[in-house]
Amino acid sequence: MGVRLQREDFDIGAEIAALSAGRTDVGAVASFTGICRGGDIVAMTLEHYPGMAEAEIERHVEEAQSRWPLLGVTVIHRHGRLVPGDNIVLVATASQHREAAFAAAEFLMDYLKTRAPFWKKEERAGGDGWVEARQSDDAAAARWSGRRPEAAE
Amino acid sequence: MGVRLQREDFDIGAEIAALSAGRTDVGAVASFTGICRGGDIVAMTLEHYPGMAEAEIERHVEEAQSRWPLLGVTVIHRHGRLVPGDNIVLVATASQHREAAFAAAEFLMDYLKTRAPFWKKEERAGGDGWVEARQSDDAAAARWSGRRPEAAE
Amino acid sequence: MRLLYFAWVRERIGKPDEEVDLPASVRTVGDLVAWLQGRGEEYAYAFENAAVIRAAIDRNHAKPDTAIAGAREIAFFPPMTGG
Amino acid sequence: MRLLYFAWVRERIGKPDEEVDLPASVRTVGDLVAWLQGRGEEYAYAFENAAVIRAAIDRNHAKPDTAIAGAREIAFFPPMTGG
Repeated sequence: MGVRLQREDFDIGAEIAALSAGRTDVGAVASFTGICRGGDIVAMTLEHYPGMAEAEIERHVEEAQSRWPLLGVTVIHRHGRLVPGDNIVLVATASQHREAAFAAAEFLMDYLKTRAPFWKKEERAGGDGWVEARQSDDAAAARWSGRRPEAAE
Repeated sequence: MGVRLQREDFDIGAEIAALSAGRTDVGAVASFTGICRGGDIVAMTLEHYPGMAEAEIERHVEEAQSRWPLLGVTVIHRHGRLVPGDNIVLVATASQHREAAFAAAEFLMDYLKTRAPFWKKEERAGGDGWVEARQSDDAAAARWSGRRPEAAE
Repeated sequence: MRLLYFAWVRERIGKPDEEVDLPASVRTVGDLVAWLQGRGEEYAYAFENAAVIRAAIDRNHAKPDTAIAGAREIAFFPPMTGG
Repeated sequence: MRLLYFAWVRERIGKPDEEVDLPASVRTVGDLVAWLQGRGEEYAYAFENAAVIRAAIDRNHAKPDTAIAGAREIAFFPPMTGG
Protein backbone atom coordinates (compact mmCIF):
# COMPACT_ATOMS: atom_id res chain seq x y z
CA MET A 1 0.00 0.00 0.00
CA GLY A 2 1.12 3.54 -0.60
CA VAL A 3 3.70 5.29 -2.71
CA ARG A 4 7.40 4.51 -2.52
CA LEU A 5 10.39 5.88 -4.42
CA GLN A 6 13.46 3.75 -3.93
CA ARG A 7 16.72 2.57 -5.46
CA GLU A 8 16.10 -1.07 -4.52
CA ASP A 9 14.15 -3.63 -6.48
CA PHE A 10 10.67 -4.67 -5.34
CA ASP A 11 8.89 -8.00 -4.84
CA ILE A 12 5.92 -7.98 -7.21
CA GLY A 13 4.26 -11.07 -5.78
CA ALA A 14 4.50 -9.76 -2.21
CA GLU A 15 3.10 -6.35 -3.20
CA ILE A 16 0.15 -7.89 -5.04
CA ALA A 17 -0.54 -10.31 -2.16
CA ALA A 18 -0.43 -7.46 0.37
CA LEU A 19 -3.37 -5.73 -1.35
CA SER A 20 -5.76 -8.57 -0.50
CA ALA A 21 -4.11 -10.05 2.60
CA GLY A 22 -6.38 -10.45 5.62
CA ARG A 23 -9.54 -9.28 3.86
CA THR A 24 -12.14 -10.89 1.63
CA ASP A 25 -13.70 -7.87 -0.07
CA VAL A 26 -11.04 -7.66 -2.81
CA GLY A 27 -12.10 -9.51 -5.95
CA ALA A 28 -9.66 -8.01 -8.43
CA VAL A 29 -6.01 -6.96 -8.39
CA ALA A 30 -4.48 -5.45 -11.51
CA SER A 31 -0.77 -4.81 -11.75
CA PHE A 32 1.66 -3.27 -14.15
CA THR A 33 5.42 -3.74 -14.08
CA GLY A 34 7.66 -1.56 -16.21
CA ILE A 35 10.99 -3.16 -17.07
CA CYS A 36 14.19 -1.65 -18.51
CA ARG A 37 14.49 -2.88 -22.10
CA GLY A 38 17.76 -3.74 -23.81
CA GLY A 39 18.60 -3.43 -27.47
CA ASP A 40 21.16 -0.69 -27.93
CA ILE A 41 20.83 0.54 -24.35
CA VAL A 42 23.59 -0.44 -21.93
CA ALA A 43 21.92 1.14 -18.92
CA MET A 44 19.70 4.02 -17.94
CA THR A 45 19.64 6.41 -15.04
CA LEU A 46 16.37 7.69 -13.65
CA GLU A 47 16.53 11.07 -11.98
CA HIS A 48 13.57 12.34 -9.98
CA TYR A 49 12.58 15.41 -8.03
CA PRO A 50 12.55 14.13 -4.44
CA GLY A 51 9.56 15.37 -2.50
CA MET A 52 7.70 16.57 -5.57
CA ALA A 53 7.61 13.09 -7.14
CA GLU A 54 6.09 11.51 -4.01
CA ALA A 55 3.59 14.37 -3.56
CA GLU A 56 2.51 14.31 -7.21
CA ILE A 57 2.10 10.54 -7.30
CA GLU A 58 0.13 10.65 -4.02
CA ARG A 59 -2.14 13.27 -5.56
CA HIS A 60 -2.76 11.07 -8.60
CA VAL A 61 -3.45 8.06 -6.39
CA GLU A 62 -6.08 10.18 -4.60
CA GLU A 63 -7.48 11.22 -7.95
CA ALA A 64 -7.71 7.53 -8.99
CA GLN A 65 -9.44 6.72 -5.69
CA SER A 66 -12.00 9.43 -6.34
CA ARG A 67 -12.66 8.18 -9.87
CA TRP A 68 -12.91 4.46 -9.17
CA PRO A 69 -14.01 2.36 -6.17
CA LEU A 70 -10.55 1.15 -5.13
CA LEU A 71 -9.71 -0.92 -2.08
CA GLY A 72 -5.96 -0.38 -2.30
CA VAL A 73 -3.22 1.10 -4.46
CA THR A 74 0.53 0.53 -4.44
CA VAL A 75 2.99 2.54 -6.54
CA ILE A 76 6.71 1.82 -6.38
CA HIS A 77 9.08 3.72 -8.65
CA ARG A 78 12.80 3.10 -8.69
CA HIS A 79 15.45 5.73 -9.36
CA GLY A 80 19.17 5.56 -10.01
CA ARG A 81 21.02 3.43 -12.53
CA LEU A 82 19.17 0.46 -14.02
CA VAL A 83 20.28 -2.13 -16.56
CA PRO A 84 18.18 -4.05 -19.10
CA GLY A 85 15.96 -6.56 -17.35
CA ASP A 86 15.68 -4.47 -14.16
CA ASN A 87 12.26 -3.58 -12.86
CA ILE A 88 11.52 0.17 -13.01
CA VAL A 89 8.00 0.74 -11.78
CA LEU A 90 5.12 -1.20 -10.25
CA VAL A 91 1.51 -0.11 -10.03
CA ALA A 92 -0.96 -2.45 -8.34
CA THR A 93 -4.62 -1.68 -7.75
CA ALA A 94 -7.28 -3.59 -5.84
CA SER A 95 -11.04 -3.37 -6.20
CA GLN A 96 -14.16 -5.50 -5.97
CA HIS A 97 -14.34 -5.79 -9.75
CA ARG A 98 -11.87 -5.81 -12.60
CA GLU A 99 -13.04 -2.70 -14.45
CA ALA A 100 -11.97 -0.31 -11.67
CA ALA A 101 -8.70 -2.13 -11.01
CA PHE A 102 -7.66 -2.06 -14.68
CA ALA A 103 -8.76 1.54 -15.30
CA ALA A 104 -6.96 2.89 -12.23
CA ALA A 105 -3.73 1.03 -13.07
CA GLU A 106 -3.77 2.41 -16.62
CA PHE A 107 -4.56 5.92 -15.40
CA LEU A 108 -1.64 5.86 -12.96
CA MET A 109 0.79 4.42 -15.51
CA ASP A 110 -0.21 7.02 -18.09
CA TYR A 111 0.51 9.69 -15.49
CA LEU A 112 3.81 8.16 -14.38
CA LYS A 113 5.03 7.80 -17.96
CA THR A 114 4.27 11.38 -18.98
CA ARG A 115 3.90 13.92 -16.22
CA ALA A 116 5.60 12.56 -13.12
CA PRO A 117 8.87 14.39 -12.38
CA PHE A 118 11.25 11.74 -13.64
CA TRP A 119 13.92 12.07 -16.32
CA LYS A 120 15.62 9.23 -18.07
CA LYS A 121 19.20 9.24 -19.34
CA GLU A 122 20.26 6.36 -21.52
CA GLU A 123 23.76 4.95 -21.86
CA ARG A 124 24.35 3.67 -25.37
CA ALA A 125 27.42 2.38 -27.14
CA GLY A 126 27.57 5.72 -28.97
CA GLY A 127 27.32 7.82 -25.82
CA ASP A 128 24.81 9.02 -23.24
CA GLY A 129 21.68 11.02 -23.82
CA TRP A 130 18.52 12.25 -22.15
CA VAL A 131 15.34 10.68 -23.47
CA GLU A 132 12.86 13.06 -25.07
CA ALA A 133 9.15 12.98 -24.19
CA ARG A 134 7.13 10.59 -26.34
CA GLN A 135 4.10 12.00 -28.12
CA SER A 136 2.17 8.72 -27.91
CA ASP A 137 2.61 8.80 -24.13
CA ASP A 138 1.21 12.32 -23.99
CA ALA A 139 -1.75 11.18 -26.07
CA ALA A 140 -2.36 8.27 -23.69
CA ALA A 141 -2.32 10.58 -20.68
CA ALA A 142 -4.62 13.07 -22.42
CA ARG A 143 -7.32 10.36 -22.59
CA TRP A 144 -8.06 11.00 -18.93
CA SER A 145 -8.44 14.76 -19.21
CA GLY A 146 -11.90 16.23 -19.56
CA ARG A 147 -13.72 13.26 -18.11
CA ARG A 148 -13.87 15.11 -14.83
CA PRO A 149 -12.94 18.68 -15.71
CA GLU A 150 -12.95 19.86 -12.11
CA ALA A 151 -10.15 17.43 -11.34
CA ALA A 152 -7.91 18.44 -14.23
CA GLU A 153 -4.48 19.75 -13.44
CA MET B 1 3.71 -19.09 -20.34
CA GLY B 2 0.71 -20.89 -21.69
CA VAL B 3 -2.71 -21.87 -20.47
CA ARG B 4 -3.27 -23.97 -17.37
CA LEU B 5 -6.40 -25.20 -15.65
CA GLN B 6 -5.70 -26.54 -12.20
CA ARG B 7 -7.08 -27.07 -8.70
CA GLU B 8 -3.94 -25.77 -7.02
CA ASP B 9 -3.11 -22.16 -6.23
CA PHE B 10 -0.55 -20.28 -8.33
CA ASP B 11 2.48 -18.09 -7.55
CA ILE B 12 1.71 -14.68 -9.06
CA GLY B 13 5.21 -13.26 -8.60
CA ALA B 14 6.84 -16.29 -10.21
CA GLU B 15 4.43 -16.22 -13.16
CA ILE B 16 5.03 -12.51 -13.80
CA ALA B 17 8.80 -12.92 -13.45
CA ALA B 18 8.79 -15.87 -15.89
CA LEU B 19 7.42 -13.64 -18.66
CA SER B 20 10.56 -11.49 -18.74
CA ALA B 21 13.18 -13.92 -17.40
CA GLY B 22 16.28 -14.31 -19.55
CA ARG B 23 15.28 -11.67 -22.09
CA THR B 24 15.52 -7.89 -22.30
CA ASP B 25 12.92 -7.08 -24.95
CA VAL B 26 10.00 -7.06 -22.48
CA GLY B 27 9.26 -3.55 -21.23
CA ALA B 28 5.79 -4.10 -19.82
CA VAL B 29 4.00 -6.86 -17.92
CA ALA B 30 0.35 -6.42 -17.00
CA SER B 31 -1.39 -8.86 -14.71
CA PHE B 32 -4.82 -9.48 -13.36
CA THR B 33 -5.68 -11.68 -10.41
CA GLY B 34 -9.28 -12.62 -9.70
CA ILE B 35 -9.95 -13.48 -6.07
CA CYS B 36 -12.93 -15.18 -4.39
CA ARG B 37 -14.81 -12.50 -2.44
CA GLY B 38 -16.53 -13.08 0.90
CA GLY B 39 -19.59 -11.33 2.22
CA ASP B 40 -22.44 -13.82 2.40
CA ILE B 41 -20.56 -16.46 0.43
CA VAL B 42 -19.09 -19.36 2.41
CA ALA B 43 -17.40 -20.94 -0.60
CA MET B 44 -17.83 -21.43 -4.30
CA THR B 45 -17.24 -24.31 -6.65
CA LEU B 46 -16.02 -23.70 -10.17
CA GLU B 47 -17.00 -26.34 -12.68
CA HIS B 48 -15.43 -26.34 -16.14
CA TYR B 49 -15.66 -28.31 -19.37
CA PRO B 50 -12.29 -30.07 -19.48
CA GLY B 51 -10.75 -29.99 -22.92
CA MET B 52 -13.09 -27.32 -24.24
CA ALA B 53 -11.99 -24.76 -21.62
CA GLU B 54 -8.29 -25.17 -22.49
CA ALA B 55 -8.97 -25.11 -26.24
CA GLU B 56 -11.20 -22.04 -26.03
CA ILE B 57 -8.76 -20.12 -23.83
CA GLU B 58 -5.87 -21.05 -26.15
CA ARG B 59 -7.88 -19.75 -29.09
CA HIS B 60 -8.48 -16.43 -27.32
CA VAL B 61 -4.80 -16.16 -26.41
CA GLU B 62 -4.01 -16.59 -30.11
CA GLU B 63 -6.61 -13.95 -30.93
CA ALA B 64 -4.96 -11.57 -28.42
CA GLN B 65 -1.56 -12.30 -29.97
CA SER B 66 -2.91 -11.40 -33.41
CA ARG B 67 -4.43 -8.15 -32.16
CA TRP B 68 -1.52 -6.87 -30.08
CA PRO B 69 2.27 -7.28 -30.27
CA LEU B 70 2.68 -9.59 -27.28
CA LEU B 71 5.88 -11.24 -26.11
CA GLY B 72 4.20 -13.68 -23.75
CA VAL B 73 0.87 -14.61 -22.20
CA THR B 74 0.05 -16.73 -19.17
CA VAL B 75 -3.49 -17.75 -18.19
CA ILE B 76 -4.10 -19.89 -15.11
CA HIS B 77 -7.65 -20.70 -14.07
CA ARG B 78 -8.48 -22.73 -11.01
CA HIS B 79 -11.43 -25.08 -10.68
CA GLY B 80 -12.97 -26.93 -7.75
CA ARG B 81 -14.01 -25.53 -4.38
CA LEU B 82 -12.62 -22.13 -3.37
CA VAL B 83 -13.17 -20.08 -0.24
CA PRO B 84 -13.10 -16.27 0.18
CA GLY B 85 -9.58 -14.95 -0.24
CA ASP B 86 -8.53 -17.76 -2.61
CA ASN B 87 -7.07 -16.84 -5.98
CA ILE B 88 -9.32 -17.87 -8.89
CA VAL B 89 -7.68 -16.70 -12.09
CA LEU B 90 -4.45 -15.09 -13.27
CA VAL B 91 -3.84 -13.41 -16.60
CA ALA B 92 -0.39 -11.97 -17.26
CA THR B 93 0.70 -10.39 -20.54
CA ALA B 94 4.11 -9.16 -21.68
CA SER B 95 4.90 -6.66 -24.39
CA GLN B 96 7.37 -3.95 -25.29
CA HIS B 97 4.93 -1.24 -24.24
CA ARG B 98 2.14 -0.91 -21.73
CA GLU B 99 -0.75 -0.29 -24.12
CA ALA B 100 -0.62 -3.79 -25.65
CA ALA B 101 -0.05 -5.51 -22.30
CA PHE B 102 -3.03 -3.80 -20.66
CA ALA B 103 -5.37 -4.23 -23.63
CA ALA B 104 -4.61 -7.94 -24.01
CA ALA B 105 -5.06 -8.63 -20.29
CA GLU B 106 -8.44 -6.87 -20.30
CA PHE B 107 -9.51 -8.66 -23.46
CA LEU B 108 -8.66 -12.06 -21.98
CA MET B 109 -10.34 -11.31 -18.66
CA ASP B 110 -13.50 -10.11 -20.40
CA TYR B 111 -13.54 -13.39 -22.29
CA LEU B 112 -12.84 -15.54 -19.23
CA LYS B 113 -15.55 -13.82 -17.20
CA THR B 114 -18.27 -14.19 -19.81
CA ARG B 115 -17.80 -16.85 -22.43
CA ALA B 116 -15.27 -19.37 -21.14
CA PRO B 117 -16.94 -22.68 -20.23
CA PHE B 118 -16.93 -22.23 -16.46
CA TRP B 119 -19.88 -22.31 -14.08
CA LYS B 120 -19.87 -21.01 -10.57
CA LYS B 121 -21.93 -22.42 -7.70
CA GLU B 122 -22.01 -20.45 -4.50
CA GLU B 123 -22.46 -21.82 -1.00
CA ARG B 124 -24.36 -19.36 1.18
CA ALA B 125 -25.78 -19.57 4.66
CA GLY B 126 -29.22 -19.89 3.07
CA GLY B 127 -28.20 -22.69 0.68
CA ASP B 128 -26.33 -23.31 -2.53
CA GLY B 129 -27.03 -21.80 -5.93
CA TRP B 130 -25.62 -21.45 -9.41
CA VAL B 131 -24.56 -17.93 -10.33
CA GLU B 132 -26.42 -16.33 -13.23
CA ALA B 133 -24.58 -14.55 -16.04
CA ARG B 134 -23.95 -10.84 -15.36
CA GLN B 135 -25.15 -8.38 -17.96
CA SER B 136 -22.31 -5.92 -17.24
CA ASP B 137 -19.83 -8.70 -17.97
CA ASP B 138 -21.49 -9.40 -21.29
CA ALA B 139 -21.32 -5.68 -22.11
CA ALA B 140 -17.60 -5.62 -21.26
CA ALA B 141 -16.92 -8.60 -23.52
CA ALA B 142 -18.99 -7.04 -26.34
CA ARG B 143 -16.56 -4.08 -26.41
CA TRP B 144 -14.12 -6.27 -28.31
CA SER B 145 -16.55 -7.39 -31.00
CA GLY B 146 -16.59 -5.56 -34.28
CA ARG B 147 -13.14 -4.06 -33.93
CA ARG B 148 -11.88 -6.83 -36.16
CA PRO B 149 -15.02 -8.29 -37.70
CA GLU B 150 -13.16 -11.12 -39.42
CA ALA B 151 -12.00 -12.38 -36.03
CA ALA B 152 -15.39 -12.36 -34.36
CA GLU B 153 -16.76 -15.63 -33.10
CA MET C 1 -22.86 -40.41 -29.40
CA ARG C 2 -21.57 -39.04 -26.12
CA LEU C 3 -23.59 -36.37 -24.33
CA LEU C 4 -22.12 -34.19 -21.58
CA TYR C 5 -24.00 -32.04 -19.09
CA PHE C 6 -22.62 -29.26 -16.91
CA ALA C 7 -23.69 -27.19 -13.90
CA TRP C 8 -27.43 -27.25 -13.20
CA VAL C 9 -28.16 -29.12 -16.43
CA ARG C 10 -26.01 -31.93 -15.02
CA GLU C 11 -27.64 -31.69 -11.61
CA ARG C 12 -31.18 -31.79 -13.00
CA ILE C 13 -30.49 -34.73 -15.29
CA GLY C 14 -28.59 -36.45 -12.52
CA LYS C 15 -25.52 -37.51 -14.47
CA PRO C 16 -22.48 -35.83 -16.00
CA ASP C 17 -22.50 -37.77 -19.26
CA GLU C 18 -24.04 -40.66 -21.14
CA GLU C 19 -23.89 -42.55 -24.43
CA VAL C 20 -27.01 -42.40 -26.60
CA ASP C 21 -28.18 -43.89 -29.89
CA LEU C 22 -30.13 -41.26 -31.76
CA PRO C 23 -32.93 -41.91 -34.25
CA ALA C 24 -32.12 -40.68 -37.76
CA SER C 25 -34.76 -37.97 -37.43
CA VAL C 26 -32.57 -36.10 -34.90
CA ARG C 27 -30.50 -33.92 -37.23
CA THR C 28 -29.80 -30.68 -35.35
CA VAL C 29 -29.00 -29.50 -31.84
CA GLY C 30 -32.59 -28.33 -31.57
CA ASP C 31 -33.88 -31.77 -32.60
CA LEU C 32 -31.65 -33.33 -29.96
CA VAL C 33 -33.02 -31.04 -27.24
CA ALA C 34 -36.58 -31.96 -28.24
CA TRP C 35 -35.67 -35.65 -28.21
CA LEU C 36 -34.05 -35.35 -24.77
CA GLN C 37 -37.09 -33.49 -23.38
CA GLY C 38 -39.13 -36.60 -24.12
CA ARG C 39 -36.79 -38.95 -22.26
CA GLY C 40 -38.25 -38.41 -18.80
CA GLU C 41 -39.04 -36.00 -16.03
CA GLU C 42 -35.45 -35.12 -15.22
CA TYR C 43 -34.73 -34.20 -18.86
CA ALA C 44 -37.96 -32.24 -19.18
CA TYR C 45 -36.91 -30.31 -16.05
CA ALA C 46 -33.35 -29.69 -17.30
CA PHE C 47 -34.60 -28.42 -20.66
CA GLU C 48 -37.81 -26.73 -19.45
CA ASN C 49 -36.40 -23.37 -20.54
CA ALA C 50 -34.44 -24.63 -23.53
CA ALA C 51 -33.78 -21.11 -24.85
CA VAL C 52 -31.24 -20.39 -22.10
CA ILE C 53 -29.28 -23.61 -22.55
CA ARG C 54 -26.09 -23.52 -24.61
CA ALA C 55 -24.64 -26.38 -26.60
CA ALA C 56 -21.21 -27.35 -27.93
CA ILE C 57 -20.44 -29.92 -30.59
CA ASP C 58 -17.01 -31.48 -30.22
CA ARG C 59 -16.05 -28.57 -27.95
CA ASN C 60 -17.18 -25.79 -30.29
CA HIS C 61 -20.17 -23.63 -29.52
CA ALA C 62 -23.23 -24.63 -31.56
CA LYS C 63 -26.66 -23.15 -32.24
CA PRO C 64 -30.06 -24.91 -32.24
CA ASP C 65 -29.98 -25.23 -36.04
CA THR C 66 -26.42 -26.62 -36.16
CA ALA C 67 -26.33 -30.09 -37.74
CA ILE C 68 -25.04 -32.85 -35.47
CA ALA C 69 -23.98 -35.28 -38.18
CA GLY C 70 -20.52 -36.67 -37.44
CA ALA C 71 -20.40 -35.31 -33.89
CA ARG C 72 -18.65 -37.44 -31.31
CA GLU C 73 -19.43 -35.32 -28.23
CA ILE C 74 -22.29 -32.89 -27.62
CA ALA C 75 -22.44 -30.86 -24.42
CA PHE C 76 -25.31 -28.91 -22.85
CA PHE C 77 -24.81 -26.24 -20.21
CA PRO C 78 -26.21 -22.99 -18.81
CA PRO C 79 -24.76 -19.60 -19.80
CA MET C 80 -21.15 -19.45 -18.63
CA THR C 81 -20.43 -17.53 -15.44
CA GLY C 82 -16.67 -17.38 -15.65
CA GLY C 83 -13.96 -17.08 -13.08
CA MET D 1 15.29 31.65 -2.64
CA ARG D 2 16.34 28.10 -3.48
CA LEU D 3 16.58 27.07 -7.11
CA LEU D 4 16.71 23.42 -8.20
CA TYR D 5 17.74 22.05 -11.58
CA PHE D 6 17.11 18.59 -12.98
CA ALA D 7 18.31 16.42 -15.87
CA TRP D 8 20.02 18.36 -18.69
CA VAL D 9 19.12 21.71 -17.15
CA ARG D 10 21.21 20.63 -14.13
CA GLU D 11 24.00 19.34 -16.35
CA ARG D 12 24.19 22.52 -18.45
CA ILE D 13 24.18 24.84 -15.43
CA GLY D 14 26.64 22.57 -13.68
CA LYS D 15 24.95 22.36 -10.29
CA PRO D 16 21.85 20.71 -8.84
CA ASP D 17 20.74 23.67 -6.74
CA GLU D 18 21.69 27.11 -5.45
CA GLU D 19 20.47 29.96 -3.24
CA VAL D 20 19.81 33.26 -5.01
CA ASP D 21 18.75 36.77 -4.01
CA LEU D 22 16.41 38.11 -6.63
CA PRO D 23 15.92 41.76 -7.55
CA ALA D 24 12.39 43.04 -6.87
CA SER D 25 11.76 43.32 -10.60
CA VAL D 26 11.69 39.52 -10.93
CA ARG D 27 8.02 38.81 -10.30
CA THR D 28 7.12 35.74 -12.40
CA VAL D 29 8.63 32.45 -13.49
CA GLY D 30 9.24 34.05 -16.91
CA ASP D 31 11.05 37.00 -15.29
CA LEU D 32 13.20 34.52 -13.36
CA VAL D 33 14.14 32.64 -16.54
CA ALA D 34 15.14 35.92 -18.22
CA TRP D 35 17.18 36.90 -15.17
CA LEU D 36 18.92 33.51 -15.09
CA GLN D 37 19.71 33.71 -18.84
CA GLY D 38 21.78 36.80 -18.06
CA ARG D 39 23.86 35.13 -15.35
CA GLY D 40 26.43 33.53 -17.65
CA GLU D 41 27.13 31.21 -20.52
CA GLU D 42 26.03 28.06 -18.74
CA TYR D 43 22.64 29.59 -17.86
CA ALA D 44 22.20 30.98 -21.37
CA TYR D 45 22.89 27.45 -22.68
CA ALA D 46 20.50 25.78 -20.24
CA PHE D 47 17.69 28.22 -21.09
CA GLU D 48 18.49 28.72 -24.78
CA ASN D 49 15.17 27.12 -25.69
CA ALA D 50 13.21 28.36 -22.68
CA ALA D 51 9.86 27.32 -24.18
CA VAL D 52 10.56 23.63 -23.56
CA ILE D 53 11.64 24.04 -19.94
CA ARG D 54 9.11 23.34 -17.21
CA ALA D 55 9.03 24.96 -13.80
CA ALA D 56 7.62 24.09 -10.38
CA ILE D 57 7.09 26.44 -7.45
CA ASP D 58 7.22 24.70 -4.10
CA ARG D 59 6.72 21.39 -5.90
CA ASN D 60 3.67 22.44 -7.91
CA HIS D 61 3.82 22.90 -11.65
CA ALA D 62 3.95 26.57 -12.66
CA LYS D 63 3.62 28.54 -15.89
CA PRO D 64 5.79 31.43 -17.15
CA ASP D 65 3.25 33.99 -15.91
CA THR D 66 2.92 32.42 -12.43
CA ALA D 67 3.95 34.87 -9.69
CA ILE D 68 6.87 33.74 -7.57
CA ALA D 69 6.13 35.89 -4.52
CA GLY D 70 6.45 33.83 -1.33
CA ALA D 71 8.10 30.85 -3.08
CA ARG D 72 10.71 28.96 -1.09
CA GLU D 73 11.84 26.56 -3.83
CA ILE D 74 11.64 26.92 -7.60
CA ALA D 75 12.70 24.06 -9.87
CA PHE D 76 13.50 24.00 -13.59
CA PHE D 77 13.56 20.84 -15.65
CA PRO D 78 12.97 19.42 -19.14
CA PRO D 79 9.68 17.71 -20.07
CA MET D 80 9.30 14.63 -17.90
CA THR D 81 10.16 11.27 -19.46
CA GLY D 82 8.71 8.97 -16.82
CA GLY D 83 9.51 5.45 -15.77
